[in-house]
Amino acid sequence: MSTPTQTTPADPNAPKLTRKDFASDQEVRWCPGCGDYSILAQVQKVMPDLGIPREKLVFISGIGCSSRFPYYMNTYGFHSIHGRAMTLATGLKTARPELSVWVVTGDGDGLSIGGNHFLHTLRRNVDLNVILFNNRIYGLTKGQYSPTSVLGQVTKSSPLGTIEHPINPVRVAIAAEATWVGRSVDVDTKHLPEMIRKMADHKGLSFLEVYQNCNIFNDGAFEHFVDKPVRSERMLYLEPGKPMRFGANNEKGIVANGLKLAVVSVGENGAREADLLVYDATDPAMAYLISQMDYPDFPVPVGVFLDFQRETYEDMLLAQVRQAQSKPGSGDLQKLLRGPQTWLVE
Amino acid sequence: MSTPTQTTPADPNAPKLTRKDFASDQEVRWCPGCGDYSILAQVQKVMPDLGIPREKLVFISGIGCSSRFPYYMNTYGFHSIHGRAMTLATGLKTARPELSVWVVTGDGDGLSIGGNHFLHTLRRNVDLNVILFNNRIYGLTKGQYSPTSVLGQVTKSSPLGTIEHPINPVRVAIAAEATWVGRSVDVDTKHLPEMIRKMADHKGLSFLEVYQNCNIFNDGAFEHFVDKPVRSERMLYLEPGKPMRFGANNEKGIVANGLKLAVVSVGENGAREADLLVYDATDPAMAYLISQMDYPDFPVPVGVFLDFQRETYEDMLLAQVRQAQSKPGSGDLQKLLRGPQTWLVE
Amino acid sequence: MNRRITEERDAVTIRFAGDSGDGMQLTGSRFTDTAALIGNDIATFPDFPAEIRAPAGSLPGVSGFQVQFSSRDIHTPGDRPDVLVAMNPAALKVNLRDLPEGADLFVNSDAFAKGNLKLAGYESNPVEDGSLSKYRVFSLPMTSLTLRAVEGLGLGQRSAERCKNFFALGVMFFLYERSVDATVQWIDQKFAKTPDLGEANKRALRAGYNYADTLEIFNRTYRVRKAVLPAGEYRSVSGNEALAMGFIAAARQAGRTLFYGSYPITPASDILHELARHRAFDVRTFQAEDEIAAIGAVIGAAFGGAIAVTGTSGPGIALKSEAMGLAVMTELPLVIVDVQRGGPSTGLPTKTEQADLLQVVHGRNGECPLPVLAACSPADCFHTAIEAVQIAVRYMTPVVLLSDGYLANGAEPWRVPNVADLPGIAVTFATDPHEYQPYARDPRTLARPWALPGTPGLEHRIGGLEKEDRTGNVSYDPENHDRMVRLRAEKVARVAQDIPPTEVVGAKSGDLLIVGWGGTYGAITSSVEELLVKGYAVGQVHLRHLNPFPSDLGDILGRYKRVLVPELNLGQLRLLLRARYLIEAEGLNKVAGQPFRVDEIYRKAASMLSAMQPV
Amino acid sequence: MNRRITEERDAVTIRFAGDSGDGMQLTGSRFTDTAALIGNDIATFPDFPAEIRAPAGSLPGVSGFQVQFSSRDIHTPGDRPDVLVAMNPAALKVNLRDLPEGADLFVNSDAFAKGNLKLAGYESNPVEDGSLSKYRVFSLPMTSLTLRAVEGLGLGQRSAERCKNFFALGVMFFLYERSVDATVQWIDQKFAKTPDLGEANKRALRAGYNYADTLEIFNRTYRVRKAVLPAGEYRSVSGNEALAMGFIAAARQAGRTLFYGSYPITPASDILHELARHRAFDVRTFQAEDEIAAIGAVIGAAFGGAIAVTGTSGPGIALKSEAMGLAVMTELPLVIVDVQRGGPSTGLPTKTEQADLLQVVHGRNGECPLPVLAACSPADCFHTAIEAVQIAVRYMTPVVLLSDGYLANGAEPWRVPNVADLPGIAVTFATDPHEYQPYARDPRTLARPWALPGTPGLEHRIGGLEKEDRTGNVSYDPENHDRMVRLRAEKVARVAQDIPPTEVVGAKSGDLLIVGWGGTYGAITSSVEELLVKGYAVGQVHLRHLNPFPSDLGDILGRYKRVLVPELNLGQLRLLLRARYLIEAEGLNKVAGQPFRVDEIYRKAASMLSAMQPV
Ligand SMILES: Cc1ncc(C[n+]2csc(CCOP(=O)(O)OP(=O)(O)O)c2C)c(N)n1
Ligand SMILES: Cc1ncc(C[n+]2csc(CCOP(=O)(O)OP(=O)(O)O)c2C)c(N)n1
Ligand code: SF4
Ligand code: SF4
Ligand SMILES: [Mg+2]
Ligand SMILES: [Mg+2]
Repeated sequence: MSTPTQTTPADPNAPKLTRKDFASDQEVRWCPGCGDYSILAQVQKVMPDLGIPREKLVFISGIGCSSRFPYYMNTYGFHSIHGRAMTLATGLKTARPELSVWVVTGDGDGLSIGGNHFLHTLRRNVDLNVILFNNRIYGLTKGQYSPTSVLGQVTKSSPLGTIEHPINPVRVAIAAEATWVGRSVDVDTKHLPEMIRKMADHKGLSFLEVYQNCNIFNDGAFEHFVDKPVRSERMLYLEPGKPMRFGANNEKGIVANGLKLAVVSVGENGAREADLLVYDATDPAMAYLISQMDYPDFPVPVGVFLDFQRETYEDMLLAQVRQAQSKPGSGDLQKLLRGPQTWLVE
Repeated sequence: MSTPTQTTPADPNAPKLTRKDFASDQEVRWCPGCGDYSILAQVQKVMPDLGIPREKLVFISGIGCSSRFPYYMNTYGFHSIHGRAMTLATGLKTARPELSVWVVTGDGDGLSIGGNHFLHTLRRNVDLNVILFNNRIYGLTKGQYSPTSVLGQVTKSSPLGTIEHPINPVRVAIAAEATWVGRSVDVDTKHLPEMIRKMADHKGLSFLEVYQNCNIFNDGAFEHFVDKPVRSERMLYLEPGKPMRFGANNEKGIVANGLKLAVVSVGENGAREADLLVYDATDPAMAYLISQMDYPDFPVPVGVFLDFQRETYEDMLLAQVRQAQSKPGSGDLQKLLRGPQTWLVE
Repeated sequence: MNRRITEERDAVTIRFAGDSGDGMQLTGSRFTDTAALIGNDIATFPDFPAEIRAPAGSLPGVSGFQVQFSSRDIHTPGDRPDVLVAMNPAALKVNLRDLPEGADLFVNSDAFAKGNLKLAGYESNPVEDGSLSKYRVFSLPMTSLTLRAVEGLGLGQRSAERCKNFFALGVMFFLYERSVDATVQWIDQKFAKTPDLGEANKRALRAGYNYADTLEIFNRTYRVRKAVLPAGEYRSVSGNEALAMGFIAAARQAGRTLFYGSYPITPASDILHELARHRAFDVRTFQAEDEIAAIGAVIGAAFGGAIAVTGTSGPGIALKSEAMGLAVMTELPLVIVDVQRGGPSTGLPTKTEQADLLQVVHGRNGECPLPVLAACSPADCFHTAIEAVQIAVRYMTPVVLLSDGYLANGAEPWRVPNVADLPGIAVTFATDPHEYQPYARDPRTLARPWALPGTPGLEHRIGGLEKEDRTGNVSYDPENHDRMVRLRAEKVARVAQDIPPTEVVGAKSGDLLIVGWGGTYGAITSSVEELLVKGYAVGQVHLRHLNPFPSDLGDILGRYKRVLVPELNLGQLRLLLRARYLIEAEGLNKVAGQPFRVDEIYRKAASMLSAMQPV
Repeated sequence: MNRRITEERDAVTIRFAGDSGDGMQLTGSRFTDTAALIGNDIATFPDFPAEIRAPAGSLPGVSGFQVQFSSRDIHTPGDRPDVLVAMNPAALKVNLRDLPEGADLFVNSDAFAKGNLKLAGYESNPVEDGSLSKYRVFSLPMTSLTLRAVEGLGLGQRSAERCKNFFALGVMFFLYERSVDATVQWIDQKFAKTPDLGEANKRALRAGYNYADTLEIFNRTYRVRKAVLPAGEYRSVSGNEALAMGFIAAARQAGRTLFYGSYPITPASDILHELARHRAFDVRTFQAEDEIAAIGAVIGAAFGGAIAVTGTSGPGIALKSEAMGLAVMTELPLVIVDVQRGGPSTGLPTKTEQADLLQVVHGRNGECPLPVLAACSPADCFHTAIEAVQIAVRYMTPVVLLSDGYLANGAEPWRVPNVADLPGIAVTFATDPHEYQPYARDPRTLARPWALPGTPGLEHRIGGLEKEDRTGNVSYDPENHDRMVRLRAEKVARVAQDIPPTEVVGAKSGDLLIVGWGGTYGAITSSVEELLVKGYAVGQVHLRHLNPFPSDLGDILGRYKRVLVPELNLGQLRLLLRARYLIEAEGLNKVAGQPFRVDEIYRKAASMLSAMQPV
């Protein structure tokens, strides 16, 4: 929909950009084998298709390995301070709604020190695209546990295992009233770009959690369901409006009995295609329910958890501005300075 | 259950305290008619029944009208800084698990500036009792909107109406993996004390949202469903394991078709008692679904949203301490100072 | 009533005091506006409790409003009231200590009943037990007279009693020969939606006026003629109003959008409230979830090319300090307003103080310099706001603007500036991809170019890690770090280039120089005026620029035998002056949450001076 | 090989440099421990990039470890290496500038292939193009020799190559006449779970040793005899280890639980890691969601009677500053550790600096004083931690302890203290309801009583609003506020009572006094030793107490013609000294993220001195 705050499309006659055009001249400084490389590659691959001129793109991050991301994108970028990327993005988008503003953050940056800004930026529905690299560890500070580390995980700061119950980023995003919530995996080079495209198309804040492998401090955190051979059996790709199916030959599915979920094999003991739960991405309660699915009892759900419309923060703000400016005689500075009452001294 | 971190019970022979014993010598400085008075009265009423010696009770708050609460309780108290009450409470409870630690906060203190600590303290399940006074306004600073103010609300800082979608404290608490979540109303002098008793009994963090009227800056925010005449028709008291009923004569109820809820009148067009949704306070997905009920489509749910067990932060920490101390030769300071390797200089 | 004498006064100070619920702030403002309208010079000092409404009749619940109005140029709301209006015993108890002998004391006798007396800690009724013999006491049954006046309007008891402040106002209007008309008009507007309340207030107002007129006990009225002020159109303005207008004007002069990000906090919140009302000027206010989010958003908006401002008070500055460091490192233009209040910690939220100076100068990790300005009067806040924006965009730096609770809420007459005369604010943005380097520098200001997202070919990345000179790429090179640290310091030091010569009031050299900053301007100026009249060789310098200092300050300090630095802190400017100029600056320090009284400064200075050269 | 000469050296400095992935930190530590074990004095300086592993072969990826070992008492890791081991071209490029003429240079020739040379920005191979003629170059094919040595163990190429750092270590061991035994043992422990990797490393180590032995090019080996240190049992300790142990010891001495709340941040994180390993000492570590939560929890724990400590670095201090104000207002005992790093903002996270001094002294809203201590060497961190806790509980105040990245990661030999000799820490708690007042004060220290929740009859409330003297009730009374502000200041000033007389090294009066603080101790001390040898009248004072200053400091400063203050900032202690004592203190300031070299201080001082009295 074309709204005043719609990001301006590129001049159609301009030569289409390639993924190379989005690589900056800075050498990438992640550890060899880090999942961040793959995410960077996917983002650079998708950018040319968005049809947004490069100068209109801004990547804003906090602090962390993941937050080095903007340095490697040949767009405008801001590597801010730990946990605060969302706040800079909100200010920039509110001041310059025509820009396409992206936030890159980590499980520590976005959910530990940045948790409060995460909560409030999502509920305001500022039209930002937020990608959270979840490696369930603090990488840059060399391996302490994060709010998404699994209970009992042994790390530098938890030599006897963590005693903290983790939070689920998707669940928190749902409760924060987000209008678009998704999840993908660093190495899924087919699904990840698809998600990035979808979030870019969404008007309003879109939040994408990406499971990312930190091969130095938390290697293999996701391999038990992400690895190619088991992936189709242990991951389920959510598709709005479609029945929930998975499995090597898509033969399995999810059924719901009230609020109780179960895995069935279509065709086996009476389970019919029609019985499968059809995913409704406009219902937060459904999203919340599905977010509870986890391996080994269930396949790990990825894809689009939520996707619906709500007016954005900056649109409502600009509407107030236009409304006020439409009043005759509005915006008269001299009148403002004179105030409600003046008197003359001869 | 008696665990090492159970708060010590009072000496049975000690004379039972009365509500007066819990009133401090400081004169209460809230506006006449403020809902805070009623909450204070209920807390002071319940305290004697808890059987916890007064010196073992600590009330910790942030900043706000609501956060003046500790000054009026004749127990130990800490009126900290804005948004940080949860953090002080965590430190105190972890250092002194035998104390009964209460947090009193507001919608601004606890959910705006304090949102991040709220999220993490709940997920850690520190055994605290948290009461949030939700008046949907910043009282102490004279009437700006808060994260729970309704969209469009006109306040000092939103003369044209707010443009921020509010958050639902109960929903955020659920997503924060809280083990006990409840809601009540300042003027409900029957239900509120019941809730306070229940949260005190819960081992693990208990979070209670209390709708509170600020008669100066947001008067009547809840009257449309709280007022005596309409209350029974517009509020629903959740009771774990019981069918969801409400209405003047308890004649109405809630049924669920999949994830779709509906109000029915038992007996009318075929709706049977047995069809009513039985509330399960151990299922976060159910709690999340019910948290979406709101007036006018539905009655406003109050009562116990969640109530289940998970080991507390301080218990797990102390378990590690005991475990480490049980090792023979552990805790030898000289050994620690000598470290892995030493050499002698004659 | 021709029997009644009219007495000429050149300045009078009245303090209205009562319960938080008695509407004293409103009463005081109405009296102030009327005085202003007839051309008096005025200065006001509202003083209210941190609680919204402490319990009726209690000492903590007392709210006061002091106004000085005069026929000459004044700078303060007056040291001690000539007239105290006390609506209840608590108000009397709290304010009596400031009342000089022989002052006029008006009390609402209806309120001096047992309950209230006890609440205020009075054993017996002071109005009757003779303990007030030092004053001219006028005990009026304001409540009952008000109730009688509004009879028949069918108001409830409570709302009816609420009108008694207008009764008191009416009495004062009569005694000081002011007409009630302006207030009547004001009531008509204000209560348009509730006409019967308006009517009640008008009746109470007139009742008070007529009561004073007909009453025998008043054998005289007082006349305070209009002041001789520079010709022009005037309004009354508070510091927070002036700041808000200053930023709107600055954005207009710069031709940019104004972005104001803030989290409410006393006494800065009113800036947010005021700005939120002006969407018509494309003012984009953002009420953040906390102070950190507020400045974060402001940094983002500055990156985007807005005139970006955040406002708070001391505790909020503490929270913003990490992000202020980011703004220094990324060299983006923004203004951080600190409306100082009593500290440390939560301190005394509604009281005034000057104890954040060292925090804003030194309170960040690493070598992290930024310019610091301080406004010296409510009206001056307007010009300081504009200058802060000018410096920020010219030098590409965050700038701190210091105000305080006294300036924020106090009001004074302000000659309305002509928009055509406002200074222009030149903002230039980089556009040429060929010569663009994110950290290249302007030879004069050392400012780096401002390159806005959306500009083709200028795509670049900035952040909080140390930057390589010119390119702005991340650099851990030791020499580069040392160079950049000194470049950032030098850039801020160069702001002194644009500071006009320091104005010295009084003796240009001699025995004593009084150096002040911020909201103490009025009290210092008044005391210096008196000292000069007495013939002392005293000079006055009031600093608007606290970092960097004006380049001529060192010379000026050297021209006096002694230097006195009065501050509402334990000597923060004094510390900076001593460190910089190695001079034996002495302090007059008060940290009581209250402004200086003129006589406090006068006495201290006089004692230093007479020690040197008895006049 | 009797042909080979043995040369005596009294001190040697070796720098190991390579990729972040080359294990240089480990190689350096192994060499250090071995040197320590045979009784050398040692000092180390690890210097690594902010990235975990920058791309192999790149300049930003270079990681270095410098160690000085000697037969005499030394204080620094050495200005310039006598020996540089460069595992690849990037390491050579980055470190060559520090290498003095004639130094020994060992390069891994296998790594000097096209790709790596290009990554390091070399046109041609420096090892072959003669550009290294100023040095004694030993070009060894370390990789291939290592591969050959570990052949047959069935290791993958990558893991096999990984062993080359042990090869380099072996070579150094031979040349400096150290046995490989200690390292062999260490490998056996370390690789117990992966014996074949252990075996490979041992083979590489021995291969390097034997290669050096049999190789003709080395015509001499070097002997550095054991140092004459005070007798006792020694270990090597880093600053962060020493801090962790100091706090555990302090809690033990106080008989209380140690609560450590922190949010990870370089270079402070290791304190958390170390403490988390010691649950056996009832150490309760809390990894908070952010720095504010960390100090909040610590304040809560202090209220509960724990020995409460929080640790962070500069940006974290900025975030904690509001809560530090709460601790000052509530007068609770806690310690705030600031392990300083390069700033401003994110700055240079892994580099050292001293630029947080003014932040910790002044960086809070309102008048908000607290004691500030600084450790001066890795081992000194232990004693400073204990003293910080002593002051905190004795004066009931938050205390800041300053360390820095150089102290935190650097190591030195430490004579292990006897637990029986540790100072006792007396903590007393209020228990008597009759005489208890929350803000009553100890006549000597002005400390208020510490009353723990759980104590019957002492129920009381504290908070961030101004307190009434003695009762601690909320008070907005002006006089009370002024009194409390001065009481809090006086209490902190009185800490000086317990500061021992300042130790002056060298001339007790004369031409020049060098005043330092913190991690510059070693470099200043070494330079002063040289200056004294040269016969200059120079004195040295190294301040551990930065607020308040020792009471005898003013006198001492007065006894010298000039005062020099070397700091790794733009003159922060200098500013405080000038403001307090009005002396013309001069600065030697370097803000490069690197420690001082001895010769930098020596030259500056010598130039000042010879200007005065040519020796
Ligand atoms: C104010 C502040 N506190 C702490 C740090 C240290 N720090 C830098 S990154 C980081 C955590 C990063 O974790 P995450 O966001 O998950 O990023 P990752 O490195 O795992 O990609 C921390 C604690 C900091 N830079 N600033
Ligand atoms: C750091 C800081 N920021 C802002 C404030 C100002 N402040 C005090 S209370 C408050 C909001 C209180 O709202 P709420 O928590 O809902 O309490 P209520 O008064 O409504 O009970 C604010 C913004 C402060 N005291 N400290
Ligand atoms: S530490 Fe982990 S997250 Fe960071 S760059 Fe290396 S592999 Fe990636
Ligand atoms: S302002 Fe509102 S919340 Fe605060 S005390 Fe008054 S009525 Fe209660
Ligand atoms: Mg991470
Ligand atoms: Mg509220």
